[in-house]
Amino acid sequence: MDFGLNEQQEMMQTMARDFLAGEYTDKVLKAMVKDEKGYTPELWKKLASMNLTGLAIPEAYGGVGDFLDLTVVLEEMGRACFISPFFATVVLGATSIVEAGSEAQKKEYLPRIAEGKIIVTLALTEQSGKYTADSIKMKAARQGSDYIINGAKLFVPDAQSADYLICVARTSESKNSQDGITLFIVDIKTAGITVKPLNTISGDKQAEITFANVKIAASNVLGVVDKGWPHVEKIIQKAAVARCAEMVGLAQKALDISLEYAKERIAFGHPIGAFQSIQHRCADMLIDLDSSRFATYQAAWRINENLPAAREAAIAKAWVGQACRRIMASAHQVHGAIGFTEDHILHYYTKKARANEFSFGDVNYNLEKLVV
Amino acid sequence: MDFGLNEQQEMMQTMARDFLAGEYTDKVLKAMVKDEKGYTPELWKKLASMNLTGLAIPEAYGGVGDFLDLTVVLEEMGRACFISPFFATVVLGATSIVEAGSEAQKKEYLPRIAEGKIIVTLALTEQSGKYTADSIKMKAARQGSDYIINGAKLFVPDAQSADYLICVARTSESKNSQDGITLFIVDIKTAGITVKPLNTISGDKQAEITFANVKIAASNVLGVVDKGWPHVEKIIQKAAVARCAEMVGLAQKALDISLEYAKERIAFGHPIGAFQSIQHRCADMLIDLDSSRFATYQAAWRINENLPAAREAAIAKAWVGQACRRIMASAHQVHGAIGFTEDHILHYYTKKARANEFSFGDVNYNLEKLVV
Amino acid sequence: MDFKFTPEEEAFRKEVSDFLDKEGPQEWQKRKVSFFDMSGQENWIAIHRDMAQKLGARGWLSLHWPREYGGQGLSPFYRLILREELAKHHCPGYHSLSVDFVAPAILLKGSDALKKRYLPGIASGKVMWCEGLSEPGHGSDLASLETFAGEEDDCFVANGQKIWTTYAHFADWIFLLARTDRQAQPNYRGLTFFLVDMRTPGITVNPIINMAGHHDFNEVFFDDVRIPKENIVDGVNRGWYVAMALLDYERTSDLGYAIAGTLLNDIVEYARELDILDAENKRRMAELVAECEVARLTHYHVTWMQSQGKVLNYEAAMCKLLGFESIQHVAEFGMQVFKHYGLLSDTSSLAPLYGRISSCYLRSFGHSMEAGTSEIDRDVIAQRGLGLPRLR
Amino acid sequence: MDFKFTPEEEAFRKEVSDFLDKEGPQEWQKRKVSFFDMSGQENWIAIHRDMAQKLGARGWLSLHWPREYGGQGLSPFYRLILREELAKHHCPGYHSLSVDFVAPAILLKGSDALKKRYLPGIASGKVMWCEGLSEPGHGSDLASLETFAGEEDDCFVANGQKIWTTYAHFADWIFLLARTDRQAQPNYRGLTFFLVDMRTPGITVNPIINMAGHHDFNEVFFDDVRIPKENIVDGVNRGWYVAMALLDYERTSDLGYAIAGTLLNDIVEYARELDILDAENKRRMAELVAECEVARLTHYHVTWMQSQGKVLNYEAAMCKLLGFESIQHVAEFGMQVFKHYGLLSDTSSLAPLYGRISSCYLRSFGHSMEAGTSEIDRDVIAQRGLGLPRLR
Repeated sequence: MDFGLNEQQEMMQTMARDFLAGEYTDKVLKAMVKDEKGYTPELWKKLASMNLTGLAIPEAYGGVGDFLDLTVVLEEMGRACFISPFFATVVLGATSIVEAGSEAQKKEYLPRIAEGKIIVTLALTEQSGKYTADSIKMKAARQGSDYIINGAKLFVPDAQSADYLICVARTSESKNSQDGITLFIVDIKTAGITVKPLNTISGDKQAEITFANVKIAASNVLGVVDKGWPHVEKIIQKAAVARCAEMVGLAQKALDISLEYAKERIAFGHPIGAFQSIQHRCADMLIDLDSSRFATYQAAWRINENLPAAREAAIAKAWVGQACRRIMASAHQVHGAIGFTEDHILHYYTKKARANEFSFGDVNYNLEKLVV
Repeated sequence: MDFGLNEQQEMMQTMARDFLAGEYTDKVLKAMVKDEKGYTPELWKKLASMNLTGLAIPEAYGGVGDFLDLTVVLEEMGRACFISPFFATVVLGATSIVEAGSEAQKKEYLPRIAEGKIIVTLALTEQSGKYTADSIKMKAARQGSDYIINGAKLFVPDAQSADYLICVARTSESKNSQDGITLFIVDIKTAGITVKPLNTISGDKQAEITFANVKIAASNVLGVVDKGWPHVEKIIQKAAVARCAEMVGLAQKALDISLEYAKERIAFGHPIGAFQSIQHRCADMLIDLDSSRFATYQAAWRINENLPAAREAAIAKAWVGQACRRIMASAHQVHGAIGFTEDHILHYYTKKARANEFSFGDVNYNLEKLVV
Repeated sequence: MDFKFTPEEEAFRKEVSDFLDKEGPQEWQKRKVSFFDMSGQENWIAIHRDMAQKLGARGWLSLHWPREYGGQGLSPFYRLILREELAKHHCPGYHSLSVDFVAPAILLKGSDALKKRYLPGIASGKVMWCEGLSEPGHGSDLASLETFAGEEDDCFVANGQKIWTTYAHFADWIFLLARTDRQAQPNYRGLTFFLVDMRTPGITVNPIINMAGHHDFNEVFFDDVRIPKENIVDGVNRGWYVAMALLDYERTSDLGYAIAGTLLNDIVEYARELDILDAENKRRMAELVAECEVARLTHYHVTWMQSQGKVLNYEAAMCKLLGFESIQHVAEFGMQVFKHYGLLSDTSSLAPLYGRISSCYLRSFGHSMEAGTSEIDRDVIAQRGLGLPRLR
Repeated sequence: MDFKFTPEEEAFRKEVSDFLDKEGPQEWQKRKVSFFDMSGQENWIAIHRDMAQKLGARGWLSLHWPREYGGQGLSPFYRLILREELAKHHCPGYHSLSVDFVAPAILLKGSDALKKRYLPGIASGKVMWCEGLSEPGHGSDLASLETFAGEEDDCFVANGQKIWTTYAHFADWIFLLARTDRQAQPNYRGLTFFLVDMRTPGITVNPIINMAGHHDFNEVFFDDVRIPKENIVDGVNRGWYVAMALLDYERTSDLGYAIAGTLLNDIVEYARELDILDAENKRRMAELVAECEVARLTHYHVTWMQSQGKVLNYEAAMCKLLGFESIQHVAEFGMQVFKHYGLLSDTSSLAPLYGRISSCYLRSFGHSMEAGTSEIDRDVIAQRGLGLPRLR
């Protein structure tokens, strides 16, 4: 049993933290929330230069580190409330290709992701907004050596800036909704694809994507036709735990600034942090934070070790979702009116945490997995 | 809109309060919890002499007052954690006869209840412990001018001391489980009836009753054969609200003694009631208490006015159940270790409140009624 | 005991409901605008002012004032019925800062001259007020505020800054609490309430945007603002007593349960249309139905106390807590029901209920701070209501 | 990062499990007795003592002590594994008052003579201790305690009263905290720890029955009880520092999550057999699975810190809160699942799981008071862990 970070993890943590502290100031955060694409090519280049865009990609394809390194970096990104296509590209895009891609596909895409040359995302959810196989309605019909894709995807992260989509579509109908699902890698500039940005409260970039007779070569199938769902489940699991890591970082920052405020804000002649109601709130925040971190690390560790992680990932996502919700509510209560203003940074954290809570399975979805 | 008590209600309240304060000391309570029957004939006589056993029975049958008078008296009984067959007799027994009985039956039984001469209870729940029509499995088969009853009733309140049972049995099978249910009034000394006391943590007297070929004259049917369920529903509704009234009293006392303790117990040089965590706990107890009382009074008032009260009764039972659970937990937290001992009276209240929470529909049962 | 309205009250409810069906902003009814969220609507100030004057014209902003000051001498349940119907009809126009704060202050503590001069404007809905209380660094601990008004000839001259001043950007007048004696001990004995025209030279208003992206709050700066002495309410250094007398009015002004109940109905209705309520949602819905109901009863209880002339103790704080928490819980429920859709901002065409889900949710974070934090409310209940001792 | 046990640890777990399958009290396994509820069983003290000696004989009560005092120098995870298996096997014998409180005290602060004299008895499971800390009126505020031990020749003579003394009715020795200097300022500087034979003349024990009807607690009276000076731990007036050093041992001694998890499994297994779990029960069950898991991880984290020789700060308090609250929540869940049946006392033949539902539920009320109230735990986390200032 070891709850500590190793040297590499500590190095990645420090590097990410320092980089974000320097480059991703509150001012940049506020700008990125309003920005159409939510990132700048300059920043992306810097991320790549530090190899962050290659995280958890096998070395053979130009990557560095493993899923635990990625986890600690995502935690730091949470602490900075980092809005960018990093999650879409490195967690969703690269994971999909690593999971399902052929050797040729890995060679084609992964090095370019690691080098920061392309942005990739996952087009999974549709109208229901759910992460179940039966909610995949998008049709991909075989036509010669191509597939013709029709349908719409909703809540696709960072499609605004993506070069490629990993698209989850139905290639055949079957009683078992988990059969007949296929993954495609799709150039977003392919004719027939329309990307319509959605406005979210969190400043997360999301889009609605419609496919009208989009022709995709069969060579763009990732993995085996009709057998894509197990890959999707694996991607959802990793993405869920990655979201947890971000949430731990978001919550850590919320606690940090709450403590800072509680120590400096005076009421009735005392710092408000001296009042027991504030103290017990903060104590509960720390309990929720530590326990969230442990649950996240455990799930991430199991994923990293290629051990079965369904139970641990579900526990993490369910617990962190609820704990983070409590932490954010308490952070607002400690801050009082000032934390309620647009000027203060707290609400960016609250909103991002809320978006993460729903992303890749909400609390109920994960609790249901625990009913055995 | 009027939240006040009228003169009669105030009088009943004062009378019940004074009587219980004088007669039902902590010592008596402790004895009654351990007592086999949970009451003394002397006390019962005194109750009758104050007309309390006639509460909410129509004047024509020797009763006094209405359901609201009964409500305020039950609240006082809760405050005293009054263990007795009062609820069984006056709320369950008398209500059943008033609801479903013929003129002759009313004349036969109600005056005797009012005069304190008989103890009556309701034999409703069976093995499932539920308050639904489909859980009534006990069979009553017509045989000439009699019915032959077979089966078992569980958790029957105060059967240990009862003279008569209102027995809910199935007289015919039907697709709709609400059809085919009939109420009988049964002398508990009838051959074939066995009463086996159950030990409860709350000191509530309950029993398991088995009926082995018990022969009951058809003249003992209350109401119309096969059509008893609507009466039972009405009885459950009144009993649920009556349980709420008791819970309000239990909670009031729990708050009262918590405040007393918080003001007098010193820690770190201050009464513990000066600490904000204790203060906020007590504030929440008061919120739960007041809101519980309002919800109970509203439901009781609607019942008293013969207005539809299903929604209001369900809200009261669901809310008071949860609120009372919070209040009791807080009362224990305020009291610390002393409230955890058998010697202290607090646990009697906690246990009785818990028994009431489950009695005549628990929180889930009532919340489900509110899903429309 | 009686849990029904009188026939007259029911008739009044019907009158209000019919009137609002006809005269309320139709677009707002369609969009199911919520009271605390109305500032997100286009032209909302004009619509609010217009509706206020319609209500005023019918005498509905002064229902329970004494007749001698233009009121109708009705029980406070009439005000409650009006506000329940306004909530149900998604209707603005009840400027509670004027009607439930400044008006009672003037009625209770103002001179006859002040009553005659200022009450008609409020009753008509034409003159809108804001209240200048909190300052930077002085929120829960209001008595320590620093804005100073010094006596000069026939005036007091105010200098300082207020914050969280709701609706100051369009209010006509401000009800200003300022320090007039810096030596007074305890400090709350040196405060005075002034009625100040917002057009007075020296007043500057800066917007504060809230986390829902809406503009309710402001900073208000006072730079040598001259206030005639006749605009003092209840005498110099009597401000704290006025504030304390009014706090319970403020706590019971907004009907949290009614706003929550309306939002809950809207959420459930739309979710049923989409058939997306799962078992957990349904159970939570039932809990919220119960919660809104007890919040409603608690408000009725306070209103009954007011109608009987009983002095409130802790009841207003309790009433506010339950009401405002019920909004927070319902708003959270909306997020749980609509999930990804609920995260779309009110500018998105896919956002459910025209964006009410996200904007009510975001707005609801403010509910445990406004009109006193929830902590202060619980302190009040414990100390004033239950007689628990202060630590200090 | 590593979330698995070593092969050696796994082997130890298997050894323990096999041993307990064979040697644990069979009747208790059938009745699914819970650690905090064992005093409700017939002859439980004899069974507990017997099992303690079996554990002691295998060296399992001194797993992580230094080798020089008879320990095995193993990581604290061995102790944790042992207790997890004890919980899973419904097995008594781990007298934590001796093993996790008195033994560490003597190991950390005792003289060599005390170590040699008292540790073997604890390691063997033959000598059982109780701890004399709380007094009437001095619980959370322990430093104000009044039992006084005055110096007389070669002895200290103790007079006073302890309360809530768990298992004093059969303990062989008591670890007594008494005042030795009434003038000391602050008051905690006048306290001393004594090792006292319970057979010493002048000690009287009175039972306190808890609300579950069981006998765990006692009052202990000291009437001119003579204690030899060599039985002082860490010097006169050093008692508070010993207590503070040990409090975290006590907070992490009992594995709340393991007791909760076992109870949860028992409840779910039996409820499934009866097919009575409804949708709401199932959801709550899932929440409790998650809660027990994070409580487990938090305990593992503290154990890891201890294994690394890291100094605990707030972590033990957090660990205790999560663990004990998880028992309370699971016990409450048991009541919700079994309802009327859960209300039957453990003497009723119809009571589910031989009465474990009601008795664990009633016992669970104590969990937010023992080893410090939850309020104190949260104070500690806030002040020591987060550096928030004290009000006083």
